[in-house]
Amino acid sequence: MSALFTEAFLTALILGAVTAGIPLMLAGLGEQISEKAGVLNIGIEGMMLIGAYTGFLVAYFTGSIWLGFFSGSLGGMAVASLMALFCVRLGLSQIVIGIALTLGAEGLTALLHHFQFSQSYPRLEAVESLAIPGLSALPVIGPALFDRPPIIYLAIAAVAVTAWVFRSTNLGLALQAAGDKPAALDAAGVDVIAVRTGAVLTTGLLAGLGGAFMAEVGAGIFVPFMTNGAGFIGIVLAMLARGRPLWVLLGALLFGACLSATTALQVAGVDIPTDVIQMLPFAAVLAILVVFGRRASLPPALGSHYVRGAR
Amino acid sequence: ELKSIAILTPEAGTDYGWNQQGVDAAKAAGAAAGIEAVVAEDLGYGDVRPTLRGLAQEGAGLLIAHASGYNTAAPEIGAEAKIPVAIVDRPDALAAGAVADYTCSGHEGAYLAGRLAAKMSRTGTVGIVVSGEPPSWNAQSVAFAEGAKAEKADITVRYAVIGPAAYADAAGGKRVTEALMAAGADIIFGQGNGSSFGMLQAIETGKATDGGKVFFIDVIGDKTPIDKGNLLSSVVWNLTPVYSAMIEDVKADKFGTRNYGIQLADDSVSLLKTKQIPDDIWAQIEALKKDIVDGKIKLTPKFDAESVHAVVTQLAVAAE
Amino acid sequence: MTSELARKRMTASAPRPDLGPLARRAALALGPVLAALVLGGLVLLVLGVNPIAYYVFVVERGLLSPTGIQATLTRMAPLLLIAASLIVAFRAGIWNLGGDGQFLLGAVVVAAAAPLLIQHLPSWAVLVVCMALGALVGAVWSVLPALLKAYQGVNEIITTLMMTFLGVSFANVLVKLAFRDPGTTVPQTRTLEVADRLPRLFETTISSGLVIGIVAILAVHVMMTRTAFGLKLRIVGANTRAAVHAGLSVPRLTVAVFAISASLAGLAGAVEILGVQGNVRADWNPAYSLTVVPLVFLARFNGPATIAFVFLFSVLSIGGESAARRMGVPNFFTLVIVGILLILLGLAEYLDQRRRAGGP
Amino acid sequence: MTDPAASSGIHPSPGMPDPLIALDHVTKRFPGVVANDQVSVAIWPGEVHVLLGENGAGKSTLVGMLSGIQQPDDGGILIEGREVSIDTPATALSLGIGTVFQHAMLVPSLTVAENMALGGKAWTRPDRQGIRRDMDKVCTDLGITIDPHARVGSLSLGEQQQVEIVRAVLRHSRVLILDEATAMLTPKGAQELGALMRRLVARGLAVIFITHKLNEAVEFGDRITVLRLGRKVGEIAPDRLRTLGSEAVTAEILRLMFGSHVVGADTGGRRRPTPTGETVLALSAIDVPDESVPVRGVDLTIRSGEILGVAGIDGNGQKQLAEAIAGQRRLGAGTIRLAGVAIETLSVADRRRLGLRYVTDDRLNEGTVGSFPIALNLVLKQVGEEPFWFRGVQRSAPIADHARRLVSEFDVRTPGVETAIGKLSGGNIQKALLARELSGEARVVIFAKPTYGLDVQNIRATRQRIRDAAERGCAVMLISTDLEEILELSDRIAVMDQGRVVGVVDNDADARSRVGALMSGAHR
Ligand SMILES: Nc1ncnc2c1ncn2[C@@H]1O[C@H](COP(=O)(O)OP(=O)(O)OP(=O)(O)O)[C@@H](O)[C@H]1O
Ligand SMILES: Nc1ncnc2c1ncn2[C@@H]1O[C@H](COP(=O)(O)OP(=O)(O)OP(=O)(O)O)[C@@H](O)[C@H]1O
Ligand SMILES: [Mg+2]
Ligand SMILES: [Mg+2]
Repeated sequence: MSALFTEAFLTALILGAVTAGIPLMLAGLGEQISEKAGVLNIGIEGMMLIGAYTGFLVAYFTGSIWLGFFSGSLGGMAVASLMALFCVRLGLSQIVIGIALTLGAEGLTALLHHFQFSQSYPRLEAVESLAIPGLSALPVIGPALFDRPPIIYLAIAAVAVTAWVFRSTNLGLALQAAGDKPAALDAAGVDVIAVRTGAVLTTGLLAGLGGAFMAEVGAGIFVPFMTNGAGFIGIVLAMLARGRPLWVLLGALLFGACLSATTALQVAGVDIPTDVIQMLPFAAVLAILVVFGRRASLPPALGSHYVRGAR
Repeated sequence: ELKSIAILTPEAGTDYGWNQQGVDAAKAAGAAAGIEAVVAEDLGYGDVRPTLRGLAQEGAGLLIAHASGYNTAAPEIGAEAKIPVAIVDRPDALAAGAVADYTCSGHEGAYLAGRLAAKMSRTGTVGIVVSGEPPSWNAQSVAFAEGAKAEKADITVRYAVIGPAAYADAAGGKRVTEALMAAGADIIFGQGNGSSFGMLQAIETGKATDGGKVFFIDVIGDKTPIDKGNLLSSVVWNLTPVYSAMIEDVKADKFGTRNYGIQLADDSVSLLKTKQIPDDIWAQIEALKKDIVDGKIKLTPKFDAESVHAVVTQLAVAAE
Repeated sequence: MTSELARKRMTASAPRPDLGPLARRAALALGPVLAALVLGGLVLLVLGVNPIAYYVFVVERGLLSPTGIQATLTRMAPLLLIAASLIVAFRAGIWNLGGDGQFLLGAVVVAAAAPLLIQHLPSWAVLVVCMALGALVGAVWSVLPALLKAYQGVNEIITTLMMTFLGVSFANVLVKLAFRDPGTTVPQTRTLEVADRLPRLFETTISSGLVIGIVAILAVHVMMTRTAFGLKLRIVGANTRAAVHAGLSVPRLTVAVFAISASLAGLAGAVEILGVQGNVRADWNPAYSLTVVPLVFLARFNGPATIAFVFLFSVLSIGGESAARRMGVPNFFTLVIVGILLILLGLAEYLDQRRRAGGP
Repeated sequence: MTDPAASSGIHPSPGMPDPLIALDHVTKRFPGVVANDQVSVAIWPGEVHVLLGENGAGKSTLVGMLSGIQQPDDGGILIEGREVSIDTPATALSLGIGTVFQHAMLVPSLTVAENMALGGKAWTRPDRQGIRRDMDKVCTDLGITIDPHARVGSLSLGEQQQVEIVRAVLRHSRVLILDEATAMLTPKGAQELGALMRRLVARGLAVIFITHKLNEAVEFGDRITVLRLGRKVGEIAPDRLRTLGSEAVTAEILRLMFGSHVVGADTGGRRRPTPTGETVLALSAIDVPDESVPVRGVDLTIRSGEILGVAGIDGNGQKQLAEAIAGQRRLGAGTIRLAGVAIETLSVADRRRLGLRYVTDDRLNEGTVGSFPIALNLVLKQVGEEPFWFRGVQRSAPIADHARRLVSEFDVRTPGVETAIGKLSGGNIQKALLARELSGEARVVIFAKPTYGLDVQNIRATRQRIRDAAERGCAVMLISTDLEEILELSDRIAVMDQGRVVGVVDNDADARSRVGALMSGAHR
């Protein structure tokens, strides 16, 4: 065995992949819920950033990581509520508002950070992990996967819950109807606006949590623009997954794995230009699309505003 | 007559790094010369021509374009507005009365940092984490690795770049640093604006493979005010002498006849002494510094990424 | 009786008396701008900054001062070309979000080629060849999404976003490994001399890229609204099944849309290099596309209206930069203002639509 | 306006109980149109209340206000004498008003059972078993067979309508609104639906039934209200309906619907001598691949001047065949010759250029671009051609002139030629579609359900246009689920069943029974 690929190093790589993948997964999962209900949520990057900022802020001042996650989710939801108001209720363009929210959130968090933290750059303490008895004793994957901050287990549970809601509840049917044929949902006596509002708020919650995770667990610090396009990758993941939550999880982990592979190659001193290595995850996705490229099955009503009785 | 100078920086002057050193130095040099120093920060890496023209119009007598990304635009606008400009990373652009370069390479300091790291590493592995591969960082990465190997020939030097345009990727900084720590590094030489705070967090909350503390060696600025006990040292760049010299040259109508640089010799590059460094080791470092200043140790900066990849430890070597 | 009844029916709810169209448009544009300034002013007050002084600086620098307005107009050139690129695509119902990748690669290749060509060709020929080259490269970077969309139905939002992520890295690879200027340690391409770049307009610093941008956007506007080809694209965009039914070759039109849209984005990259930058550095990515997207939406894909929005945005970004510096506010504040402004412009349009629909 | 019935109030006589639902002088305006103008209608339990009126008369709008889709601008709605506000479809459902809308209101990507479950408690599991049981019961009651686990998107429009009826019944509605529910049904299906309505009202429900087929109105209705240009112009009460004979009622209705001038006499019945022109369209051994209904081995020829009817129950491959001839689908095998020229490899546009016309039955999703003005929709298949375009540049004047001419010629009711076509009523969109396809030089015209959703007068006009086309020498293929229509117009009749042509018969005296037998699968 080489001196490099020790158990500790492999563990760190897997751990890194998971830690990088979780925010992408939360964003993708959130986006998927919105899209299922017919709302193209381009503002997800902004929701993540606000979530990262509020999550960090609260975790830092209260010392409670959980309060941080809670307020990060609330922060994401606050941005999402603007999206719900402007796009779902009033029917303003989802693209305009989405991008506006992202730009505004970028500016606002950078501004606040500048006045609050740019002298001190506070950093959080290490996040406590929760060992799952038995599993955590496994070599390599034990410490990498089963001795992690409990929020990770919760995030993964969110995938299962979403899958369950989609597949086996009336709410799942309603979400799908809202994206496929909102008029039919309305005629069945379900308030389309309410369903979509709920979906968008849930997206905000998940994206905000993803941002908070990134700041609290991923980095232990907030810096401006730290989401760095994660929201957009979330959008891609959601669309690739075609409505299946589990695929979002797999896609996010694959993405994280690509990042870890990049690091591993570099640490191993493989002499490929760094920029070439960094094209890896994107090239992989494109290759998948070229090989398996089938008709994308986006909800027919995606992006369009629903007005009852309009022609 | 020279009434004011202006400095343009890509990011905020509060980063305990490149931007802050530039801004602080411009203010200090201006104050020393009794002239105003205008600061335009956070300009990003896009088109700074409007800002350059604006500052020229406002009467700046010297434009300091404090980013290698500005070194095409600044001479152009300087020529247009007939104002001297100072740029980085283009020594060949020297033009009398118009352009002078202050390519900063902290490679001498980084070499010392490498020696220091090798002396203090318990695990025999040190790591370099960068958020990108600009020339000045490459030069320091190479020098750090050379220094470490000069100190201990069999030391392992691990290297990783965080990601695409990752200057703000704090989470990536933490992730990659943790990977290097897991690969055995107990001293991390980190270069990377916003992301360096992620590296620092990883070091503060993690452990080396031997269970002990991991140390961080920073570059350019001095993070002592925000240290939690893991800051081992920093390759500090002091630009005040550089800017002061420029101001003098402008006043004396000699600007553009020479370039400027930073070096150990005049303390514009220095290695930060923290209380983590034992006195005896520090004394050895001081001696090495003298050797460099005296020319007994010869160092040439290498600015390209390939040189970095060539000096860091390859897997094949490690597997032996 | 019938006709009387019919007449009554058709006219009973005649729209309310309208303001003059000019007055309405002015109110529509100015109202949100003022409101955004007030909201932004509140933020400034919270930050302890005098909003009036801030805005005076913005207007003075972005609009009134000669060098300021020149900078504003120069900044518009690439934005207008990108806007033209987006208008073609969006009107045809194709969400080309890959503008940044197409722009960047067009820019990189042009930056590599121009300094070499200038040694063999007269300056005007270099400019022409390079603009064509930039357009071509942009188009090439859209081939994959175009074919996947046209013949496999793969959603273009995913593919174009991916191509942009990929393109940003690839542009770096090109700059650092293939096109690198050996004369400097900085990873950047060779530089096209100022004298060889696109001529400036009259005695100013305004790049003639502005003219190219305006011509492009007006041409696109006329093409989309007045020509048969434009109508075909709009039919595809509005209802693909109807397009098939009407005998249009949807795949071929889809490819054509990608080609036009992406080559305009590539051309934007070329114009930015030939007109302003002169070279490309590694890690350079102005990401113009993302900010232009909402602007063309607000303009409802209308060319002249887009010009107005792009102008407004340029004034804000040029003026904001300067005001931020002088008032000691971080430059990020401009982002906040732009965000608020976009929302309010959207809101104003909504209110106007409701008013015109005669709603409550 | 002088008809005494028109002013009949909500309380016909002081002693009687309140009606189940009453619309009291409701007015509904849309931009440029008053869709309902002071309309008062009372709906009584135990009655089938038929709403009649030409296309755009405001029938759908009126019931939309009962379903919670539209809000009245003026006037009120009373349920059992109490004023209510039906602000959402949910309110309507909770008040016991169930609606089968004119345009299907089912989610295509969900199964039948899932569509039925829509609206259940959010966090609970859709009770698929329970729904299935209830559905079975209602279906047996109604004599309908539906697979609860079929995806709605894979059902024909007719089947979808049945699903909606079952759903409305399942919900224990007190009032059932059927907006043109028979439009997609075969005559037999319509009869069954009629019987079903009778059974429902016998249970004490009220049914509001909108149709364009006067025979159905007379046969199934207890009370008839006629709308015209948004106003109620007459009501025929049950006793009067019974006492007048069906002839007299029809005459009365026509007078109310279209004013005093007499509607053009029906030219129907068997027509001209059998055409002997040469073969214009020849299909041989056509296969059309399709996931649900592949078409196999179709051989058909149509002569110049001939009308070939294609009969069959909805969803038996008629649409696939039509699309394949028009060039919108790839052929699996076979040849198509137009006047001797093989066209199976040509594009849609090239086939059109050779004189092939296809009037689609999907006017909303395929035939038109809803957001475009009528004028452009009328030249949708001629984009780039002169005189509307000159060297690729659009010329507004000829386009507008052309549109105005067709609008008046085909009697399209619209505020103007610049109105977005999607805003018109279904019947008027169809007229625009016909106008587009029948103008210019045609040699072969394929009509798919050409009179679907049209009112009596328009049906007549349309059928006359189909005849005229044949008269001018076109070869006409008429695909219809309305057997009466086929029998009225065709020279020969082909019957499709499960993707095959199972027989071609001459339209002679016993055509009806032979076609009927073929359609119901007697050949199998
Ligand atoms: N949502 C709407 N927006 C604008 N106009 C509308 C809307 N709904 C209906 N209209 C208009 O109101 C009038 C009445 O339409 P409605 O659909 O009620 O007619 P209808 O009697 O059901 O006709 P058809 O028999 O063709 O279905 C038409 O002129 C139509 O164009
Ligand atoms: N209200 C409506 N007015 C006009 N057309 C409609 C309406 N509702 C649906 N349609 C269209 O009428 C067409 C006929 O539907 P139907 O389900 O019967 O198709 P089909 O002829 O059986 O073919 P397939 O089997 O491919 O679905 C559909 O394409 C549908 O979109
Ligand atoms: Mg109707
Ligand atoms: Mg069917």
